[in-house]
Amino acid sequence: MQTVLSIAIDALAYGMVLFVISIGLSVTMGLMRVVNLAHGAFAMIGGYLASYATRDLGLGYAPAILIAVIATAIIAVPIERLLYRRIYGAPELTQVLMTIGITFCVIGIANYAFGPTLKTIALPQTLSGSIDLGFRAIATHRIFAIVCGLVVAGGLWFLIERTAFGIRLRAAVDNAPMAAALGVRTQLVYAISFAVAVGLAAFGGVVGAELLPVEPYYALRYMVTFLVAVSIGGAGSIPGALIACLLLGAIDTTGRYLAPEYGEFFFYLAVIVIVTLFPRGLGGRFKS
Amino acid sequence: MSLFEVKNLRKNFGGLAVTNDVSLSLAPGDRLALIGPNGAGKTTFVNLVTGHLKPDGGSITLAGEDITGVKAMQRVQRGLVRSFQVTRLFADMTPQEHVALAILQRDGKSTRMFGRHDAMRQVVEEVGDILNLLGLSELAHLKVREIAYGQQRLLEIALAMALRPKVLLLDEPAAGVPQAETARIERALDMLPPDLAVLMIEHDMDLVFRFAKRVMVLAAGTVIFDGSPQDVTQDVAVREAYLGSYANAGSAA
Amino acid sequence: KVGVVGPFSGPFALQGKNFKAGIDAYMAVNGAKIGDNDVEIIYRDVPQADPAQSKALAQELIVKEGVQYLAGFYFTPDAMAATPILEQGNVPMVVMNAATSAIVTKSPYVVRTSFTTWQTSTPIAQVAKDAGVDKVITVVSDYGPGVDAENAFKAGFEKAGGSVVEAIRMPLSTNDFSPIMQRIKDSGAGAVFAFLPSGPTTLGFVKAYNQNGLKTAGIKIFAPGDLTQESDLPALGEAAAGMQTTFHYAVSHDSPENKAFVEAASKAIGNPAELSFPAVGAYDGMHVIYKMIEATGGEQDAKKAVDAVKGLSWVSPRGPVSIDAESRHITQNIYLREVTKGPDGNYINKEIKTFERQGDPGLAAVK
Amino acid sequence: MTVLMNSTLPTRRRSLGTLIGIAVIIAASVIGYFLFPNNLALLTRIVATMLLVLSIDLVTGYCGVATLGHAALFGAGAYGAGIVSAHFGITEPLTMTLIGAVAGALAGLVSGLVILRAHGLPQLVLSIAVVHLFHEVANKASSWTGGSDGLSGITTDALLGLFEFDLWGRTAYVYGIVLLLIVFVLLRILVQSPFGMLARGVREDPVRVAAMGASVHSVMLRMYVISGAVAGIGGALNAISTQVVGLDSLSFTLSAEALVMLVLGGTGSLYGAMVGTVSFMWFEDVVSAANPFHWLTIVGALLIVVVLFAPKGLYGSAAAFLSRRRGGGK
Amino acid sequence: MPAAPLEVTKLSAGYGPTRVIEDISFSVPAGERLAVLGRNGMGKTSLFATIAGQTRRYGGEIRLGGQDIAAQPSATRALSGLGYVPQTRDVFPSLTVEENLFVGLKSRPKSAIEEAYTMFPRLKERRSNLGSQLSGGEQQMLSTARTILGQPSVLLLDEPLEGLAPVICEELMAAFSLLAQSGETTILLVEQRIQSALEFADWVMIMERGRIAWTGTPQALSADQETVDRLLGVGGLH
Ligand SMILES: Nc1ncnc2c1ncn2[C@@H]1O[C@H](COP(=O)(O)OP(=O)(O)OP(=O)(O)O)[C@@H](O)[C@H]1O
Ligand SMILES: Nc1ncnc2c1ncn2[C@@H]1O[C@H](COP(=O)(O)OP(=O)(O)OP(=O)(O)O)[C@@H](O)[C@H]1O
Ligand SMILES: [Mg+2]
Ligand SMILES: [Mg+2]
Repeated sequence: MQTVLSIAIDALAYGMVLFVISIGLSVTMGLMRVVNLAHGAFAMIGGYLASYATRDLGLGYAPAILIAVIATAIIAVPIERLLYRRIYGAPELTQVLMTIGITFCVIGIANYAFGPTLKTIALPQTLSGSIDLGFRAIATHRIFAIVCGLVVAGGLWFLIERTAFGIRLRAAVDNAPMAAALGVRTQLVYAISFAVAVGLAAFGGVVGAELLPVEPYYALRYMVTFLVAVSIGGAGSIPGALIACLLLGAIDTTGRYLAPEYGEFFFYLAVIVIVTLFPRGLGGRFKS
Repeated sequence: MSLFEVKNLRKNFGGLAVTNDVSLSLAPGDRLALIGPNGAGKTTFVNLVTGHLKPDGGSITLAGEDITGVKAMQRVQRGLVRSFQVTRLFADMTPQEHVALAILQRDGKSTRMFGRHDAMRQVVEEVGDILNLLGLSELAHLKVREIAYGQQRLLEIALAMALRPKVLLLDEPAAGVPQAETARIERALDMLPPDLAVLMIEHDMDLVFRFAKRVMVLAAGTVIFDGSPQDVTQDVAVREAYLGSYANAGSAA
Repeated sequence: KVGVVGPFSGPFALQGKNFKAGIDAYMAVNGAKIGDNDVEIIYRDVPQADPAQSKALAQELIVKEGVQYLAGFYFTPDAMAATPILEQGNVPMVVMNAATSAIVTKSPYVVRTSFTTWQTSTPIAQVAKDAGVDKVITVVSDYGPGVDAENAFKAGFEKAGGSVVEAIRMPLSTNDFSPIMQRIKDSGAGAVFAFLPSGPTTLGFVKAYNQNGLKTAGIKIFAPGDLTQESDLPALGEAAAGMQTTFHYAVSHDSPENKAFVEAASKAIGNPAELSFPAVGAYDGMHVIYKMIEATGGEQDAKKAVDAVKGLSWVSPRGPVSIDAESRHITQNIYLREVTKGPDGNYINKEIKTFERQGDPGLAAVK
Repeated sequence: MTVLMNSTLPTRRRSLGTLIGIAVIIAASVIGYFLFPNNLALLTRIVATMLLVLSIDLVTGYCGVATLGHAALFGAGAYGAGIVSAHFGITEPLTMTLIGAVAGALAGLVSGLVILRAHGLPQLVLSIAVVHLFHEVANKASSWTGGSDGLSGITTDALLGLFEFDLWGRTAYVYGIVLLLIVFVLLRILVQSPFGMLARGVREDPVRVAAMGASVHSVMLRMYVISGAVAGIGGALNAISTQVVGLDSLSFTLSAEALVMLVLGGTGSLYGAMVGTVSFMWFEDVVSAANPFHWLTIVGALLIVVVLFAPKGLYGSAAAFLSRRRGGGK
Repeated sequence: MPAAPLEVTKLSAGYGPTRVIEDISFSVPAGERLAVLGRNGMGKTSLFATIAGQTRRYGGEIRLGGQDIAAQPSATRALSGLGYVPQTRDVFPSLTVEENLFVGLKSRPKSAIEEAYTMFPRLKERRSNLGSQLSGGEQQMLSTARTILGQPSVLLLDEPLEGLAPVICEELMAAFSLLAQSGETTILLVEQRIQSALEFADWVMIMERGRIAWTGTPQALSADQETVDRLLGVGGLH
């Protein structure tokens, strides 16, 4: 019983971290229809910035997060203008090529700038310890991640489903020329959404750093995980992504507990089953 | 005996009864026009019959056999062919390739892994004839994305014809084709083999009345009229549900 | 002419960098001339374990660049892949890292100056036993070296009279170790033996070990030195403090040879914090190659060269070592180290116990 | 009959195209042989990879199936050929190649059955899952595959009993080129056949294809099996020429790289696939030899530049440009 | 906004290398109605698309209420009062009917959506359907209503009656006439049903291979059977 409970806790925590890191990708992929393999790269940039802020500038955790998110979003603006704007609505594979290229470059630069070794982000006392739940201990930071996940999910859902901006964005994605013909400034809409998505990536990179430590190959290492999480959730659907991440978290964790040596099997078999059951993803938008 | 029989077909979309207990039967050579207000359920009816949608109830029989459970493509192979209301074509392929593909498919040669369609004489000739018939010959080698919408409509019909169906379902074949040029479509329809049964959905009443020997009116998923073109213009319900003042003009024509 | 194959780009670039540092260091110390032969190094890059590419490059090095010695090889499969062409090319191969015992058996022209997982994992079993633990659970990454480590420890520990209550193999891609820790707790073992390749996952593992309260529960962790590779220590920080690992080399090793080496190597690698064990493997590898060149006088004669170094023994930065005449693998001291704060405040592996002149028990196992 | 006239024209031009293609391949390989006589091993690897990329093009370029798991088919071929040689002593190269092709085709069938159950992004994920499963199986079955240490001990007889697979890899290279030529010709015939046209139709609009009475699924599945055979041949060639097979030949990384090569060259054309492979691997080789420590950045930059200035891929864009020139000329 | 005049001078445009609009000049006074006729593929849609800023323009001016908008991006033109209902409807498939209409509102208050519902009660019934789930005709209604909600001063209608039931057609044409007479919009209409077009329009313009082949009043055209046969095909009127 105890074991079951503690597995559940681990699952929840892992799933939430997964969610925080992947959700930004769900926005670019589902709403902007860009297969953005560089998502991990942006998350990594966020991580590095935060690490730099805490370790070298000696700043606190909260300001570090802020800096990471804002700075990464700012870095993304020119990239969007110069590169991404050229691949909106392009064939998926072209987008893959471009974004992989970007990823490679970022990796190379990170390698050059920060060296190949691991970088960590200093946690404040309040988060670094672990809480005793009576039957087991859990890292305080995990709790923090869970909260972040919930907040992000809520906020994003509201932005996309309930605000004028959200509707215009979805319209622009469905049919950019028509949206423009109705007076939607598509380029602006895109730029903002992209910045948001990248900001989320950076945020995820920082919050998730405890689990996925920052190093140059971060950008590629976890790409598959993000992809799987997003598309199982159904690209563009916030609730979908949330459910998917929790589900994957549960599968992964249980698998690793019950039969670690077959963890991979478990995971990918589950993925196949889920996708075949929900070919559009758990909460995928209707695409005509 | 009837070539094609639909009994008590039903379909709901979340509470909305789009097809409500619709029955109809076609004999070889029939020319039936299915008309009705927008959203009455005409296209849905076609989708159900062709197997693009799964009915909630009812049965469909073609040439004696029940095809209610049969896959869409197999229905086509058995001679039940449809055209699309909004053109569905291969944007990067030429009309010539389109028609050739249809013909090869019809003759069961479409999965041949050798030889080339444009080297098979009789295929090329038939393609040529069909495109001529619909006046698409000059466009034979343009990509579909580069030809105007109205011309794409004609291609839709060309494909349907190339498949040599037993029963042909045309969903608004003339939509987007200039009135002046519906003449060409009519000619195409006239050239269809006489023993072929045709069901046509159309909002262009001139075409309907020149084409149809029988008219069926669908409103809110229910058949409200089934009879001759002459009578339909006299039917009060149909008048205000659908025809409006056209009824007079129509009867005049 | 020496051809060096290693991961100079990609996720393992750091290890390749260490190869280069070790080689440069040796040549800086001993010059690039033996008698009247210049030593020239040609590097080839195999980013990830990719035997096909490794073989192709080795071939290219031999036939195109006309190298007389092959060296480097971080990954076992890459080394294995190159062995078949040694005979044909009449070229000796000096393995500077790849740590699976079997490699040396693949060709008589293979000499290894690094270590084997068996070699480094066996002594820790004794340590565990001495620490008063008799029930251990082993947790290893599910690939060649991991399995080696598991077997080595099991063999050693059971010989010492302990018992392995459970053996867990986890996928290399694991990044959340909480469930594993749960398993360890539930297994009721008094300690855990762990093997993970150095890199990002070690951090996650050690953190999970602390945060899930195993440390507080007093469950000790024993591992070969891969887990606390110097280049990871800054990141691991105090999370790893007090952890005991056995390995063939610690940068902090206290000897004049090592001082010289570290100084030269640090200069070569740029950032001293990145220096770790592959460098010393390469350093000694170069020593062997130099000896070979001396013996053959620059002639291309693999057999003569290899014979020349059989039984060769010298004092390496890691301590006294010798090439076992029969297995052509390096015999060396294995050290028990503990992670502690060094004089300059950085964490280091501090040697606290030495196991003299260890051979490779793994060979016996594969035979 | 006008139609007949102007439709035979492209026919001739296309069969001419095939001949040109063959000529170009032969010329290129001869040049390669004399330009890099000591680098044949690399060239052979390029040829093997080319086969993999071609096979991806069959499903991606011609059927519109997005896959990041095609290495599964390649690896199946490699291990197939390798295992029969290492464990069953079947060392006759042609036989090994054949077995590789069969193994690849089977793998193609299996992964096809899985991957074709979804579309778009989820499909991509299915393909990823498939390749990881293959990878895990190979890793677990180490007694057969050598696990992460790689499958060594593969031996091959002389080709046709005449040509030894030597250290210089001449035999392997020539053998590879011959295989490539055969595959190329067969594929040319395939993609121009009615089936090829049907496949293109499937890529453009499956619903329409179904409305013509053709089975979309079976078309794709057949294509997958064929592409499996091609990839398998590539894998076998790799196993034969290098005499080792590593888990990397079943890896996601290889799948992704191969896909990148395809897109780089341009999807939907055999030439694109080949051009992409050569340029990518050649570039990689040069740059990584020149500066192993920073080549990744450079490659990345290259990819970006290509997307910006040759969005249809190197070959695709060149072809488009030429045809536009011709169109303008008319 | 009140109706504005539209002047087009020496406009030419096309797709890539192929020119489909050749040096077209015409002008429509504020609040008047121009019908654009022509056979298939003669460039009607292309002309509208170019005015709306959706195709590549090679040269020429487009003046909306006096100021040249030819260089502006599509969105700016829309915001300065140009409304475009494309032939292909282009409803947003993954947005609900209500959301589709919302996009058309530009900056108007949400309550204005009711106008659309009074125009097409059918849409109100299906308000929460996704665009992709609408019937052909419903999509047509949605597309038209969506644009009209933006209160354009110049309205381009590309075959707005296609696929609509006769009754609806009549109502719709009536509604258009009303819009124009109320002086709120200038209307350009492409229509295949020549009769209804002629009844509706003040002016008629016939296109032939991307050029203007004939302009005049409906009456003049009705009188000139020869032109009709030549440019619109035999049996164009009956
Ligand atoms: N997938 C769906 N989900 C919900 N409602 C749907 C769906 N598809 C169609 N409908 C509704 O069913 C009704 C009938 O649609 P259908 O396309 O059959 O009408 P129709 O008779 O073809 O009209 P039109 O003449 O305009 O084409 C419409 O009101 C439409 O909104
Ligand atoms: N995307 C495109 N690319 C290339 N050429 C095109 C494209 N769209 C249209 N054309 C060409 O431009 C010409 C005009 O097309 P357009 O659609 O404007 O004619 P139209 O008068 O609207 O015809 P319809 O009455 O069928 O709508 C046609 O000959 C067509 O082939
Ligand atoms: Mg309809
Ligand atoms: Mg048009």
